[in-house]
Amino acid sequence: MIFGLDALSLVLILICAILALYIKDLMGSVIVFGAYSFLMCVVWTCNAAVDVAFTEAAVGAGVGTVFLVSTIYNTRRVDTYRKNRVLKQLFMFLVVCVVGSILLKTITDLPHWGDAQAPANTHVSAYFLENSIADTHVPNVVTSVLADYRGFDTMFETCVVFVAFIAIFALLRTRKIPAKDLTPPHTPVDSLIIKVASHLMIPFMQLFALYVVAHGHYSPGGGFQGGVILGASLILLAISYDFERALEYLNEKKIILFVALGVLIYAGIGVICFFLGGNFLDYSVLSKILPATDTIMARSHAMLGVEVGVALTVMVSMYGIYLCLSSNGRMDKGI
Amino acid sequence: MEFIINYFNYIIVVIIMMIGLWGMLALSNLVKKLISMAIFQTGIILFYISMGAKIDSSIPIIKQAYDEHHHPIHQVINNADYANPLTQILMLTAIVVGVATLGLGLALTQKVYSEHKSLNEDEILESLS
Amino acid sequence: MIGFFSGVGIFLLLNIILVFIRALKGPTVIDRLLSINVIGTKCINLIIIAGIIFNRLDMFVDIAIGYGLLNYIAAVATAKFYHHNKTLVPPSGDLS
Amino acid sequence: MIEQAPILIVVTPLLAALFITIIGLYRPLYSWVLTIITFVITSIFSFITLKKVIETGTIRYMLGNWPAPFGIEYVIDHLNALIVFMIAVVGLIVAIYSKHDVKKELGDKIPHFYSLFTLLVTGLLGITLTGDAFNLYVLLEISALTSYALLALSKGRAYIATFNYLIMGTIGACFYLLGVGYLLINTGSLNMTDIFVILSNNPTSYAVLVAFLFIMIGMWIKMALFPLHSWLPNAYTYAPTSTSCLLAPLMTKVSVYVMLRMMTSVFNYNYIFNVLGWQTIIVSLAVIAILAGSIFALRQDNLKKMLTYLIVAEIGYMVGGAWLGNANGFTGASYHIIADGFMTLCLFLAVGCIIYKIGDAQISSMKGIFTKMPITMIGFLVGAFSMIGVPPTCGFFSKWYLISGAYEAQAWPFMVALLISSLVNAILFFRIIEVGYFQAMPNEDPEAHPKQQKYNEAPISMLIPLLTTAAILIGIGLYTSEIVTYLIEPFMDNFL
Amino acid sequence: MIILAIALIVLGLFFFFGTSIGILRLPDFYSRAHAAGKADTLSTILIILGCALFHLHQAHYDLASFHVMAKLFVIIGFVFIGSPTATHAIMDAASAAGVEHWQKKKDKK
Repeated sequence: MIFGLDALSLVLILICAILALYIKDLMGSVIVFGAYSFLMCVVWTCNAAVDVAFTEAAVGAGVGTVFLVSTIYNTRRVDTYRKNRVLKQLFMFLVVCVVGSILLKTITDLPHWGDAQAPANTHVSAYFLENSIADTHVPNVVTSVLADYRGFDTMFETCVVFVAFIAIFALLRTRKIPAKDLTPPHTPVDSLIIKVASHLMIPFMQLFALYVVAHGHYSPGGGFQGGVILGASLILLAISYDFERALEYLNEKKIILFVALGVLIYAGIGVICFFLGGNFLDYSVLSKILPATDTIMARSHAMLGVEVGVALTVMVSMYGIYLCLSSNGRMDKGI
Repeated sequence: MEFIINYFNYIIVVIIMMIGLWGMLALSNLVKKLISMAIFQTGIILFYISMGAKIDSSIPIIKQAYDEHHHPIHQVINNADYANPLTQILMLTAIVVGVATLGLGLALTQKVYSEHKSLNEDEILESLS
Repeated sequence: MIGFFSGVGIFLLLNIILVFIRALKGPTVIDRLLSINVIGTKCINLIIIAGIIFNRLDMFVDIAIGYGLLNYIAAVATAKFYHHNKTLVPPSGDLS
Repeated sequence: MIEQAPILIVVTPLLAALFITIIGLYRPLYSWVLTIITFVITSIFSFITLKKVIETGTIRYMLGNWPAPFGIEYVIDHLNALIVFMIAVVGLIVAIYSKHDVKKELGDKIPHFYSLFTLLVTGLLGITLTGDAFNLYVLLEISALTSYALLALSKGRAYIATFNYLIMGTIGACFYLLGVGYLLINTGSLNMTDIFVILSNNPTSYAVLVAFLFIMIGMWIKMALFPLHSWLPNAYTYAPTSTSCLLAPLMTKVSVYVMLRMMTSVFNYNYIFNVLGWQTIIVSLAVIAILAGSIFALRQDNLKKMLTYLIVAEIGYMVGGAWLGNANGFTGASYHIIADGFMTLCLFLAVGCIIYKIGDAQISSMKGIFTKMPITMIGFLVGAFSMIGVPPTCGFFSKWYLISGAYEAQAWPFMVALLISSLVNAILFFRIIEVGYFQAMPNEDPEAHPKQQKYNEAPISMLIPLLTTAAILIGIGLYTSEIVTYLIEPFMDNFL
Repeated sequence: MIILAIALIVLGLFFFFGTSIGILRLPDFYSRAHAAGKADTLSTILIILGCALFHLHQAHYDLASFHVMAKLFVIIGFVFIGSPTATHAIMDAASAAGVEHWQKKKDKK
């Protein structure tokens, strides 16, 4: 809701977007794209979307950039191909202009930015704000809607992460040792400073991530954000030391096991609900088996369980995706 | 000026989305296509978040007041005081979907590279035909 | 007081634009990386200032912590890339 | 448990996918059995639901017990109960079929394949059942991500084809999401029924039009309507056989269903056909799609690629039928979803058998195939006759409804396109019959090469699904009037 | 207290202004890294400190505000470790990659 900050960062974001697509060196574009995510995060905070900002910070600033860098590491930094399809680009520019003008023409039909009386802000979302505390005892409305009112969406969101990991693993994982020319030049780097700094930071990171998962009812954060930070701590371990050190903690078999287990926790809580006589994901019936909880607190507790499931899946799959992408599926050494 | 303040975010949304869409369709480098895809998705996320913003509102975490015995006081919550939580939840899901798609796209890019030794779509199609 | 902090935020963003000019100009990729790293650090400040403006600093601190942690990872990963690929100028092609 | 049947349709395969992943770590070969068990259970549940819908009418299932606009709800009406049953049965058939093929093509990735396979079907089932516009997007992305992975598990050109599909698919999904955003900003709700009520009371604005336009374009990209079809043929041609058998009948048809769903239960008839009045444009698009699909199919000499272009043509049938704006056209389109699903399945299964034995799908290498693989070719012929529209098979009836709808709406180009397309299909399939039946195979050394052996039929686990599908095709044709009276007409009464 | 907070923030802004000018104007990569590594970290820490003091004042020194302050100190710690390390990693990479030092004479080659 801070218009000045919002507007200035948006202008910077536009420049970033154009620059990221203009630079020919892919590393350059990835780095600029990282800045794009940083500034996007500021925009989300200016629009009062704290959970989104947290996720963007975790995904865009941390994990997304690392994924992109690992892919470039395993492929190539620039195109050697010089022919430019100007005609194709012009045609696409026309298509885009048509779509854009349709959208621009609609703008005046939309309610003003920040209008509290717009339909989107009064109908369903007002119910969530006004009843979240009474229904679930959770002050962070985002968490309560995420894990309870629209919990079914979140289950499939977790499932999307699961699918992404399984898909990448099935695509890339190979036990063949590639021919010499395929491996990028490897020089073992032992930077003591990075190692020590990472060594100092990783425990705090994991502790903080657990706090984010557990405290998601009262502050921004929750399963997904905590999971990404946990995964990022493992990724940091793999970057600053090497893969063997990281795989000591979580090897390949455990990765697959935990990825499935996380979704299973989520879906399992839902299934327990209908064995107790409620609908799927109707947490209130869990009060029958949880000691000393009424139906409202049962919802609150079940949300925590669900968040743990989400965090487990997200942590392991981010880590697993990094391992696969960075080593091109060989899982021996990466960046 | 009034118009720009009222609709500034939406104008930027359209521009960002169109940059992303153009990149996805017209650029021939696979990694750049994926970056444009991410930009396109951020445009949509910005659209949703802008529609949920309210002037003079706080973040959608309700400030619970307590009495001196630390019991929560029942309070009437005014809808206009807090930002819209619904759009934020939808976009959390969209960000997750976006990063999942990005990861899968990158994996495919690596596979394409090991198959064709190139990241340029035009070059690959030329070598195939 | 909110006016003061908005001013601080806008001043920070204007300075970020100055830093960003360096990212625009290059000349090498690693210059861009350096300036983007600075922008990342400054975004922590921006988030905290947004927290003060919203008067809910207790909620925004978590984001800032997470941001600081993850910003570091991205920088280290990118720097490691150059350790392995010991070239700033890619094997063939220009930089701009 | 009966009350929970609607949700169990989706939850069973989801849980099964997780268990397959875990058990696959230790016993990779069990995953096939588990998949089959899963789909048997899913089919039973969807059959129970179908029966219940016929008895009691539309079922609404509230997830998490939250009332409709606040929580997510599942809406099961007559048509989608039928489509869900079709998806479950197709899943079961392909699961049985895939055993040998997966072992041959994928090696040690079997558990991942089956896990993704089950999740893909989960996504499609969810898309069909859900009554929430955003939930549909999430499920759309699940099915899309799994299908990218399944398509790319092959080798060679599949990667770049899948990459194109990924880009186009993401554009489609994002357009859909944008459309939902415009709906949200206008109505403040995500529940389809709720949006329907709000929109039918409100004067329509330009923003609603844009919402409709973007949802439609998104779905057209996903279903590969003609000018937006370029991703489909390559992606399906170079995919592993089992994947293309699963995706070809389901993905595009489910997108068509989403289009029907959006037309019927989010926007209303009056808005689409009287306020907008785009039917002429879109029916002509459909005509172009049918003609272009047929012409491109004629040019192919790879059987699988030819079939993929036929899919593009068939999409034109359904889009055109739905946009004719009358009862017959709409019945034809809905009925054709079912019919075309099984028709495509039948043909792809047959082609899969041929590829399994011969190694490729070039029409020229099919000389003497009728003597070599007679049972496969019987299945193939039933599918082909259905595609052409020969009476006892279901293809005839759907075409009949579509043509009478076109007559009613006086859309002569559409009618002509349907007839031309039938003719082209006849030419295409008789060309294969000609090559396979009348051109004798090179009969030099019978034992020299597997391509030249005399009698060489595919394994029994591939033939049974094929013959079952062929029987289903005839069965649907014979029970057309029952399906239309009990399932499609009650659905249409709400719409028209 | 509030004057101290504002003074710290303004000092931080001053250093950041120095950083951005330095990054923009200094002649070669290593000197720019010097600006980015030191002044940037200092300005970040100063601004965070100022914000922490301001928040203490604003919340009337209650328990929760000390909790927030502790968290802000954690951020300071992370920035203090992380930012110089990142700069070090970048500079190390640059020197490994062979970025040349700047010399005063223009005609060094």
